[in-house]
Amino acid sequence: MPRTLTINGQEISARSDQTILEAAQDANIRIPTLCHLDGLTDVGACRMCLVEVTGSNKLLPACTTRVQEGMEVRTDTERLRAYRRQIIELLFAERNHVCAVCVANGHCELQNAAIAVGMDHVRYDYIFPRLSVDLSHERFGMDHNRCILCTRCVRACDQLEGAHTIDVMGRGAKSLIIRDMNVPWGESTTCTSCGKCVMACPTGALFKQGSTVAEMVHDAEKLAFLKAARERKVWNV
Amino acid sequence: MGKLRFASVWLGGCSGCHMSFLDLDEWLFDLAEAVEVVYSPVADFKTFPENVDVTLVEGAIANRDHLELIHTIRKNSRLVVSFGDCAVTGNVTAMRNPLGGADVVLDRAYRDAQLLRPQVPHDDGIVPPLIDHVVPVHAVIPVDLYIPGCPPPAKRIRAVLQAVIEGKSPEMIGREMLKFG
Amino acid sequence: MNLEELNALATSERLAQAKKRHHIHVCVGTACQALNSEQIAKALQAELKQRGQRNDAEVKCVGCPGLCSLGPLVEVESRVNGQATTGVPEEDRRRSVLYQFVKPEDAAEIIAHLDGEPVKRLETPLDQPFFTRQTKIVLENCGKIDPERIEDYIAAGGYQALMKVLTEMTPQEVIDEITRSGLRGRGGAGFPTGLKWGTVAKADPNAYPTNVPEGIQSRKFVICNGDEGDPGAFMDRSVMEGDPHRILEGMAIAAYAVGANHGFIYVRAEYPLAVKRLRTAIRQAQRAGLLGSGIGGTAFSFNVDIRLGAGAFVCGEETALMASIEGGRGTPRPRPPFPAECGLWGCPTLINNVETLANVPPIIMKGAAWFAGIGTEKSKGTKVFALTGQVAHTGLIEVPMGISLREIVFDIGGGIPGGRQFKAVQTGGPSGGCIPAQFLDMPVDYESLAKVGSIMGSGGMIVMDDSTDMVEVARFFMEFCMDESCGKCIPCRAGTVQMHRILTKIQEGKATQRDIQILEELCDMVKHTSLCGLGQSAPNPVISTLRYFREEYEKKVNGGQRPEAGSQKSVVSGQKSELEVGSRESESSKPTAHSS
Amino acid sequence: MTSTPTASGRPAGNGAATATPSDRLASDKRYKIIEATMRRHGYQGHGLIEALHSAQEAFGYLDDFTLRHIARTLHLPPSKVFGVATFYNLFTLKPQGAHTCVVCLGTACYIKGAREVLAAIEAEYDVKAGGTTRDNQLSLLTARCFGSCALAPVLTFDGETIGKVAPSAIAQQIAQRLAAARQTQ
Repeated sequence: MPRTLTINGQEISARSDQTILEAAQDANIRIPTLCHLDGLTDVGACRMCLVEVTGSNKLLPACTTRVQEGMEVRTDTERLRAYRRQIIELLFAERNHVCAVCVANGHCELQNAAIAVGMDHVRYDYIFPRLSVDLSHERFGMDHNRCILCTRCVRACDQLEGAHTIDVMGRGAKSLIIRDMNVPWGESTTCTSCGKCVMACPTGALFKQGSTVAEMVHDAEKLAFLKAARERKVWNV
Repeated sequence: MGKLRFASVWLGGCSGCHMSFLDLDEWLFDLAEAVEVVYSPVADFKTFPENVDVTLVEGAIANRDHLELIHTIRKNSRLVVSFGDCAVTGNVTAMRNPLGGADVVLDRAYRDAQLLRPQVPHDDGIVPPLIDHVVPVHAVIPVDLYIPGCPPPAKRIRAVLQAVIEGKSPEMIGREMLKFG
Repeated sequence: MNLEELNALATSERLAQAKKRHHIHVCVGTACQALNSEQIAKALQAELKQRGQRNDAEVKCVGCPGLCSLGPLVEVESRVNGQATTGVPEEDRRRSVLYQFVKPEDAAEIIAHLDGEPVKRLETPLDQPFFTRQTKIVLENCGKIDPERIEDYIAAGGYQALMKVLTEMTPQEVIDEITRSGLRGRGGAGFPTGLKWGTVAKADPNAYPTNVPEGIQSRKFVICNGDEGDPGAFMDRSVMEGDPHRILEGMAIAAYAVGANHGFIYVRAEYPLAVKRLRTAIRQAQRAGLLGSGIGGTAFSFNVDIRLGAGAFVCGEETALMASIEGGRGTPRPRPPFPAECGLWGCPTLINNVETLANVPPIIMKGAAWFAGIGTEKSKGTKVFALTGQVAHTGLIEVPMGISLREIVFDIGGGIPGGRQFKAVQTGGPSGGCIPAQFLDMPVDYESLAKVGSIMGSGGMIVMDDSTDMVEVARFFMEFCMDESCGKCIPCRAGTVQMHRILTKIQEGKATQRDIQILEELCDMVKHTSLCGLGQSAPNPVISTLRYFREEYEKKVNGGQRPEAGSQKSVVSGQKSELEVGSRESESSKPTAHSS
Repeated sequence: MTSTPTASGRPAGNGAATATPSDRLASDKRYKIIEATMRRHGYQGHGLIEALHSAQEAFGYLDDFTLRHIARTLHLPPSKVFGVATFYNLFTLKPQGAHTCVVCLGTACYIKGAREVLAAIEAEYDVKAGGTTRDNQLSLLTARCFGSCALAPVLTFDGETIGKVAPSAIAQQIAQRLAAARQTQ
């Protein structure tokens, strides 16, 4: 059954099983996201897609909230913009995101998000944690300095490849993406080297070996394609 | 209206931002019409002057000399501009921070990596003492404007300076003006 | 066991107890047990044996009677004139004496004085406000019954409520009764319990995809949240240790009402005694046919499992707790869907806190009207608090809702020791706030506490005197939240780190007014954008101390003196001290050159 | 890894390098305890945390071999088992010292000086919270709240609760217990 709702005053219709994010995408209304990736389940973790909904005293994540009849959604208020900028600044301060020497420079969702929220500097203290770069895999590398813990790689590995090689260890700011029992990537006995995690990564945290600055272009759309091809037999050739 | 008193300084950075500044090419002549350069690494001045209208600061705060100078700059400048990623974020200059402090860095650079005569230069005044953690300029003093980029493209520098000369605040919006790296 | 058998057991147990002239209750709650109270019980028993008085006196290990600061506690309840015959003696012919700071070597003296005057040097009055100002519903059995004997619980009227709902009431009638009572969740937010039960009862178990493990025959679940994680709170621990069957009975009634056949008690592993007693209680209840299949001779089946936490505060959050029961990392997920519709393994799930469930049997037995007659208009019944900190009497108290903070701190708690002044009381743990002296006469209920920027929380109440550094209190709680953040959402994971950093800078005298502004902006953002309750409430201690004790922040920011007590020296990072040196030097020395 | 004595003095989970995994599972009776826990949960994934509790209790810590064994038996990916084992504070992947001291840092203890108590122990034994002394005698840990607030500040030494401790006296209280333990050995 279709639902009618408004997003930023614009009246749109959506299927009842759609999320606010999906409905907005269909109507060409852009809601910023980081942990969302077409083809993977949503976890509502990055909080970039929080929207205001009339009648709710809480901000709701567009990626996991279903549309409702008569819903009034606002995606781009001053308050939301301020929160989003703070979230992006927190990410830049949390680990060592050095765009100038990053493989993903110019092709990075975090960098793009910083531009979108108008970040000209970071108000918080940079934490400068000491983090490692894992180059033990013959084809891929992982740079924890650039990781924003969106878990897109974890979900891609589990949901699309089915290997569940990747998970998160520790908690809080000490969380870390791991393979198997925190072994070097090249020593993982479950990794199929399929590269889906690399495709899923929004930043320069996962990359192809041999990529130098600004050379790593992710291929996230492939994952959405893969899911559509498997489940709905859709090949957009 | 008199000319703006203009300064630029080079702290913990690679001078790439100044190179990009020089990429302004013929617009530099227009700039010269509007400003008087009172201090800059590309000109020969010994001390940072007083009553400066606008100062571009390239580089992060990485040693004691930077620390001293940046306070003087703030005291003597109406407008302080963090010029390029090192000034704005610490950037490459700050990549030594996770190592854990000045001594570790000096060891890495002068002792561990050297085969012949591994030693930290110790003569007075040869190397200003490093501070343990490199920080962006705004961590030490209030900053009025930020020009990201490594280096900031000449067009971006021009847009900012143009606005400053005209007494407006520059519109720091969009990829052209804000992209880091 | 059916109702007749239950009644028969209750009667015979009461008769057996009536044969004893003296009941000696030794507290074996965690605090008293830590002070060797089990040795005291053994010494008393040995002493009885030696004197051949075994037949008219018994030593019973009981749960916490509340006044932990005077422990180990021993209470002697004696029949003064009555005969050791049949029948339950009248109350007014009983005498109770409470002994404080008891040691095993005091056993002989206590036993020797059973029939005569009490041992004066050990006695502490039972008519002091600490006891007389309390109203005990949840804790009525704590300190009275042996938590390891189901017979004791049954003799005190236990499992009667369960029998009543199973034989006389429909599930809807049970829900209506709970709704009418006005009971609200005691875990923190105060959500109306009846409404929650009703939602789970109505929820369709097939609405969401489910994956219930093999061997568990239930499509709805009841979870008792015993993951009492607030530092300074031990209400639920005391109930689980002191009256475990009460929780099982409450869970079974809830399960009957919502249509669940399986329940879990999620307990902190830090509470080994509670776990042990709950395990014993489950075993006993199963053997007695009060858990399992065909309870009380009816068709109703209900099983209970215990699941241990493993040291993660966030697991007190409902969705994180369920993730933990499922065997995973305790990370929360966005709501909706709410656990009532899509909870454990995708099934409709009722999650109630220990104290909430412990209120259920008395409401069923005495009626919703009785319960609703206690407390205030919107907050019914009583609340158990763990009263700790700079207060004379620390321990466990149960008071009617609406009592004033002043009565709690100064009457029941006996005021501030050491001649110091009251400064604030902290409620709600890391999610709560500090309430200053100006609100001492405020009634304690959900709405009033929220109005002054704190929350009821689970019941930790920490009294602070004028030596307490409030910025340090805020920093302490922020450190807690930072360490306990699961790391899933960015505002909580990275925001708590930055807030903690600023608070530390303030404590080190290295912060500016601008830092306070950034701190306040962060508080606002983290509160409104975090995924779960941990992050959403993490800024509360900062917000409330900024609201009532802002001058303490300002003083430190402006280079003023720090209060002498409570403040801690933190590790000074090289970075900051360098900057400070630099900024001082720059004023006096002239820059000579720039470097490259 | 080498064999390290646990609190009980028995050899830790890491057997001789030559032993095969099945040898080790068969020869070390403690795996039977873990096995029983897993069986009780039908060898299903939701028994993971309970299994980790059993393993931690049996061995004093969780080593790689045991984690892999649990992952295999419960049909779980190793990364998930490792993720869970490192999420919860009570699980540890490192062998603990012969004795364990846990200082409560709950609010009531905190405002009654638990920090100073902790600092005193850290200074006396040259060990940081979360670490073990160089001689492997003492592991120093912190806890969020024992719920024994009336005894604040409070700590436990090998499970024994010590309440109302003073920073000035605690080092000696621990030294006495360590000495007593040495004598009984």
